Amino acid sequence: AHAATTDKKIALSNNYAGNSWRQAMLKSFESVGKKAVADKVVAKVDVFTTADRAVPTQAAQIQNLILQRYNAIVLNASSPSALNGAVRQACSAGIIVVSFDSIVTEPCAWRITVDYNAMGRQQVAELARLQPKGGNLLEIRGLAGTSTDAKIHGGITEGLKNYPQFKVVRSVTGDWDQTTAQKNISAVLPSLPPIVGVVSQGGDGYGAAQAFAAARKPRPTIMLGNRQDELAWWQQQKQDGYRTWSASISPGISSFAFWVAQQILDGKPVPKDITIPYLAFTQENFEAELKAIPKGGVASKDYTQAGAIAIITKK
Amino acid sequence: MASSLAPSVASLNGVEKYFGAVRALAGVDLGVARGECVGLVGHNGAGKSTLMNVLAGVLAPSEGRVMVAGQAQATWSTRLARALGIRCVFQELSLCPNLTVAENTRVFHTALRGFGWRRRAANLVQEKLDEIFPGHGINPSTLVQDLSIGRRQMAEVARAFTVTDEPLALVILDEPTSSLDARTAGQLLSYMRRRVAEGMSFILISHMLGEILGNSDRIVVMRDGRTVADDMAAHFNRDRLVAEMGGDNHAAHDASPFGVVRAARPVCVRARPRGQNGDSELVAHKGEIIGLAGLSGHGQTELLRAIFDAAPKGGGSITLDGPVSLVAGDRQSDGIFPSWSIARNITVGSLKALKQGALISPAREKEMAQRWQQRIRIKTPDMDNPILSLSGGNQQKALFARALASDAQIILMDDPMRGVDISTKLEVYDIIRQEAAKGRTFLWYTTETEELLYCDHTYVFRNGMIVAQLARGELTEEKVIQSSFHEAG
Amino acid sequence: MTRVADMFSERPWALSFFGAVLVWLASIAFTGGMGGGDMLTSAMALATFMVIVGVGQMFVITLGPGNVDLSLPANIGLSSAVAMKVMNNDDSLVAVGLLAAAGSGFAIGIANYLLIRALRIPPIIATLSASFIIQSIAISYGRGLQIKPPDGFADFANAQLLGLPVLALGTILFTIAAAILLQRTLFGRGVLATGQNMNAAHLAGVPVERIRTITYAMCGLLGGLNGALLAAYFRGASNDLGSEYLLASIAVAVIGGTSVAGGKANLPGIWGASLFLVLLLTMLNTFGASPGVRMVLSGAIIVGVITIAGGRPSGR
Amino acid sequence: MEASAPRFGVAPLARTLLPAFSLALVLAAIATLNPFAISYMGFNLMLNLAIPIILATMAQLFVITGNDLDLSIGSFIGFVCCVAATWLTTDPLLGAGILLGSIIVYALLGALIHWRNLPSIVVTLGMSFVWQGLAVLVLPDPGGAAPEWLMTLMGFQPYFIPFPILAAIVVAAVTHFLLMGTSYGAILRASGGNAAAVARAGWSLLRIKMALFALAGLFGALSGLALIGITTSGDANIGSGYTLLAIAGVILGGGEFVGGRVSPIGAVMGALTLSLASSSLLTFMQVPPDWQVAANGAILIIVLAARALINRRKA
Ligand SMILES: Nc1ncnc2c1ncn2[C@@H]1O[C@H](COP(=O)(O)OP(=O)(O)OP(=O)(O)O)[C@@H](O)[C@H]1O
Ligand SMILES: Nc1ncnc2c1ncn2[C@@H]1O[C@H](COP(=O)(O)OP(=O)(O)OP(=O)(O)O)[C@@H](O)[C@H]1O
Ligand SMILES: [Mg+2]
Ligand SMILES: [Mg+2]
Repeated sequence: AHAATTDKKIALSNNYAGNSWRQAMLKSFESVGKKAVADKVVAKVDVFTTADRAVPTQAAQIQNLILQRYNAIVLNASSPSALNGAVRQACSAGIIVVSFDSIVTEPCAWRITVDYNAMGRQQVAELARLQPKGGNLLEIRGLAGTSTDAKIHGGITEGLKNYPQFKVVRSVTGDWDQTTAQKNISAVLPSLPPIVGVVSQGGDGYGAAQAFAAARKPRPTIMLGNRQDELAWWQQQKQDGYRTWSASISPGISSFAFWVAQQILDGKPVPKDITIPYLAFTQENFEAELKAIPKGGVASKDYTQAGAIAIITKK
Repeated sequence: MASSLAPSVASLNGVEKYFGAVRALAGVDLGVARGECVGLVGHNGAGKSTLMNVLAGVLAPSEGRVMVAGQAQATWSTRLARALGIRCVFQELSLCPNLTVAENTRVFHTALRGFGWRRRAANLVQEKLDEIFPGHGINPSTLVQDLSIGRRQMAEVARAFTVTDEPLALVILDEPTSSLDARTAGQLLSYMRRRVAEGMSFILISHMLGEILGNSDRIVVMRDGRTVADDMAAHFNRDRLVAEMGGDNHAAHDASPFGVVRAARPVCVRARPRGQNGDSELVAHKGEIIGLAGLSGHGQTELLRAIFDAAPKGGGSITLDGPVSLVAGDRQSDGIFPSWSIARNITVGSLKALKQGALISPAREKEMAQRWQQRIRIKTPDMDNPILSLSGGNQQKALFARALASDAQIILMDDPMRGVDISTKLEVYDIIRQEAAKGRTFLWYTTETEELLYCDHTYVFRNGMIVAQLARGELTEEKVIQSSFHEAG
Repeated sequence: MTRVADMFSERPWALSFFGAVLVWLASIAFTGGMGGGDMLTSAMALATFMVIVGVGQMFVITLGPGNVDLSLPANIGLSSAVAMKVMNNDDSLVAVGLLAAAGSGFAIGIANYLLIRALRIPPIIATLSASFIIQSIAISYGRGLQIKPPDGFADFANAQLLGLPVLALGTILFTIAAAILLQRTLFGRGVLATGQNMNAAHLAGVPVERIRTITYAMCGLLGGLNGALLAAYFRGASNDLGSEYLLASIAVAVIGGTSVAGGKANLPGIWGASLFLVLLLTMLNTFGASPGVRMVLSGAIIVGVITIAGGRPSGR
Repeated sequence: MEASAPRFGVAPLARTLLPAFSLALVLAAIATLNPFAISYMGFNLMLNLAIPIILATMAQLFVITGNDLDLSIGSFIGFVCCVAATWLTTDPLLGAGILLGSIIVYALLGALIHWRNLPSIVVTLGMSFVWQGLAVLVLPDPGGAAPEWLMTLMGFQPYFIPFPILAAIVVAAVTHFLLMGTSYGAILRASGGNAAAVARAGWSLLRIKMALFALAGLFGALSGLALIGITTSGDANIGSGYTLLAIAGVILGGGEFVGGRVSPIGAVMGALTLSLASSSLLTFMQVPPDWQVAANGAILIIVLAARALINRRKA
């Protein structure tokens, strides 16, 4: 089965490497890719990251990857739509494009993502379980103008329709970044009524907790992501009975995308849209996971070829 | 040529001008007749440039009015002035350094547009340059920033005489010769006389009284924002001019020798120009005043800069001992700090000496500024005023004060008397002599041959090399000119 | 209105304080007076970090047209990781960690200067290129991990005295020292002279290149320290910790009255401008405006404030 | 006859040749690494995203000519993209009207800066938020589609000479003619060299500043249109990287921040150099992922340092 891809070259096009999630994502792709080369599954696996986060830079990168004659480009996109031109050029040059995490809307590309909408709905449901009486909520949004932010926010909004006891009194931008979240929450906290819960998009929960502590406001139920600092904070708070829930997309999705590309090159039928489960932890199981995450890192899960094929064919 | 007979080209009536609390002009009347050259003199800060700026429409007068061809002008602007034939070569350079000479000519003429404008502009200015400064060596397609200061001045003067669709009746020349050497200055002045003979009018401002006496029909003297004398040129001589300007009438050329044997003092500067053939070198003994002569741009400035950069220990072909300071000639680009006060512009050269503990003492700074204001007579109500509020000559005095106030033992002067009035010059000469007597050494590049008479020893430069050296007794203008031109094209 | 304008042209820094008060009043008007004091406290804390880098950037900008340090964000990111790694969650190592952060910032400043001087690269491109290299170093050094500060250090960074952040009080003293450095020392005068006219400064005996070296090194050092303090305040180092300070450091300097043409600097203005920018964010967050509206309003307010009271009519 | 003449003889030549040298250096490096890239198709792929950069650089060039700096050009380009991806497609007349209006806004900004004697850097900093905000309001979620004619234009494949190179030559020729060829261009440059002298000669500095900013707006709009024509779909964050690139392009092309010293042809080559160096060269060099960002910086430094060496030898 490997014969069809042993001479193939696969590239990862990425636009940012500066946080723990992206680092884990790159590491997952690289380690799986390296092993695949060693096993002679594919000929070459390369990773490319642009120097700035600008969209045109990544578009240019894709065009240059076309010139480098890769057979497949695995893509974590800086924009869902603005890379479409470059992606189309790649497709028409006969290159397989597989986008994941931040996906592209161009139909010729494959799209791998988690069900963010469900993640948002589930978050609200969990919060309702922990705070049955309801009350005021603060929402932390992700990077403005991205599809991920729009989907999670949509899920949260839908979820809230089922629980009228909650009211979002303010929403701030957190950019999935603890510093930004802390800064913006600090700015609005003085003017807010008491808050019972924080709905978020992950990565920003620790910053939210710090902002509440700094403003000397009571600690609300903060929905967390799967960063080590978030889970470690949870563990600390747990001692006085604090309960919450955490969810996020696993950085290992890059290794899944790699296998998808390999399968397509191998001539296997692969659906254009694939949804993989998001990674969630509960009061019961988060501590086991916490031990496995490096300090300052993020929870992750690499995919094997077999594991990936199982998910692909299940659809 | 009497002004009462010829019709007046332009006149100013009762013009007053205030800058904040400073009254720069205190009610001035001035008229210029057709075919007349009016010489305008006055001490630094007397108000000459301000008056000309009013006449050219750059500054609006606080009081009074401008009349052109007998008509009072209700609104007055540069554009209107130009349309009525009045042009001005300003004291501070008005060319755009990033443009070529030809393009600068275009800036001067709104009418120079359309196909082929560049060629027409180049021809216009080239023609005038050839006419005024034969042998000028300026290519109209050179960027102004690549020209020496003297050539920039030549280009600007020539530009002022180019004509397209506007008449040319009166040209104001505000210290046009201050950056020119004697030869080119002579070319300009004789051109001016030719045009006067054709019926054009001029106002000529200069601190070189010889130029004024020799080339004007009528002379107006200003002092402290007023005209104090207005008479036929023939009725003036040097002493009367100086007296009217309010200077103490020093006996000029009192260049008494020290009577010191040169070799008796230690050598403190030894410098060889970079391109020097043979073994000539510039040698200065402690306490000497050394002149650097020759046509402008022949390596004098370069040698002074090289000496400055080699300080304090020397290096390369230069040996020297002791700290060095420099008085720049091109004050706009090498001298002043435009957003600082006069005081700060002076003290920047001696900040170490003004420290009290780790910090600069404002009291000492003020004291130093005031001491030099008095010593060198800087005309300002307050040394904390911005340096740009000073007249051109007074800015130059501040640069002198900066160098002299420092602890430098060797003072380099790069044609430093540009725009300094006669009585101040005489004072500065005195100060230089006093300081030399105290043991300071001066290296003085000058384009005014008269000033060489103050020097103990003079080196003449040509093509970046020393071609002659003259001791005080041997120096004559002829010898200097002869060596400057010898074998040169 | 002209009276107001006059006041500002004499004291350019007053303008930014005026703006800060204006947006603060607008926010408490919106909340009906609720939380006004807390707002100021948290604004002071956030403004502190802008002031620290703003001062460094101000000195650099004052060196004259084209001088700017674009490597501050990367510098902050790297230095925060250096500080946190050296401190290793141990309160006894805080001083060493601060020193290490300052050292890394200082080295970055010197590297910037070497690119500018030895290779003759324009500062804007030199510091931009340097920032790319620093980012890579930070990535391979910190691996994007969020490294936590020692508790004592973090608590110190968040401590308050009489409702005022301790860091802000320290930074006020620091700005006073910087003002003295600018106006009353050879170095400061050298910076101002160089910025107005490099040629003239050289000929007036100012050691131009030494001044530029020190200035870039100092800006780098302040960036490094800021990285350590930010990591303590936000309880975690990260590569992106400094990303907002690229524009912010330039903005607080120029809004505060520092001239991009060089040779004119203003220290009180940096505080005013920092408070103005932070309170502006507070106000827009308080209004609960959408991101788009928030950006349009903040931009329009910056332009509006500088137009009303900023310049002076040109003309003769 | 004067001794100073030869000292300056070489400088003007060096000034014009240096940008060309940098460009040649980068092209030579690319040709060595990937000979396949030096082809019709290669230039198309490597350089089509350089077109908007070139146009943005020209916009910045006009502003720098008048001793100002435009920190908003990147977000303005983003705004134009968003307008082009929405109204210009759905309602061309309205879209064109908005673009025209925004160019007028640019001219008015120039007037404001002149009238109140404001530091352009602060005004444009403020405007960068305004344009960015408007872009988000116009296109809250990435998407939209570029007008058909724009995509056709940017995909144009002329005979023999690759379109991006043709476009670069045309832009260079047009701006060179505007600034260096026309008689009013001389006045525009003069205003950067010595504004007082220009005013004394009877020119309106207000009109000059308005003209410079209007030209900046015009070229900024063209840059946005070119960009959206290539990416085919919009994103509010698309232009953010262009502000610094444009400044760097002008400087790399031999321009200076003050004094009205700019070179349109040099700046076009500067922009080409920058976009090739920071994308194609980088991709072809196959640097380990951690050091790719650093490699981008190092390339810039090497290109500029080589320039400086030549400069020193000649001077
Ligand atoms: N922009 C200004 N602001 C304040 N004061 C000024 C300004 N321009 C000129 N002055 C003052 O007006 C007075 C007259 O200056 P002006 O330049 O006319 O003198 P001047 O006769 O041309 O002197 P010089 O021979 O030195 O050129 C001076 O006292 C000067 O300080
Ligand atoms: N001859 C000169 N003419 C004009 N500018 C010069 C000249 N020589 C040097 N400069 C300028 O001044 C700068 C050198 O300044 P300077 O020699 O004062 O440095 P410095 O700080 O004294 O050096 P160091 O610290 O090594 O003593 C150069 O960047 C250059 O731009
Ligand atoms: Mg004068
Ligand atoms: Mg030195």
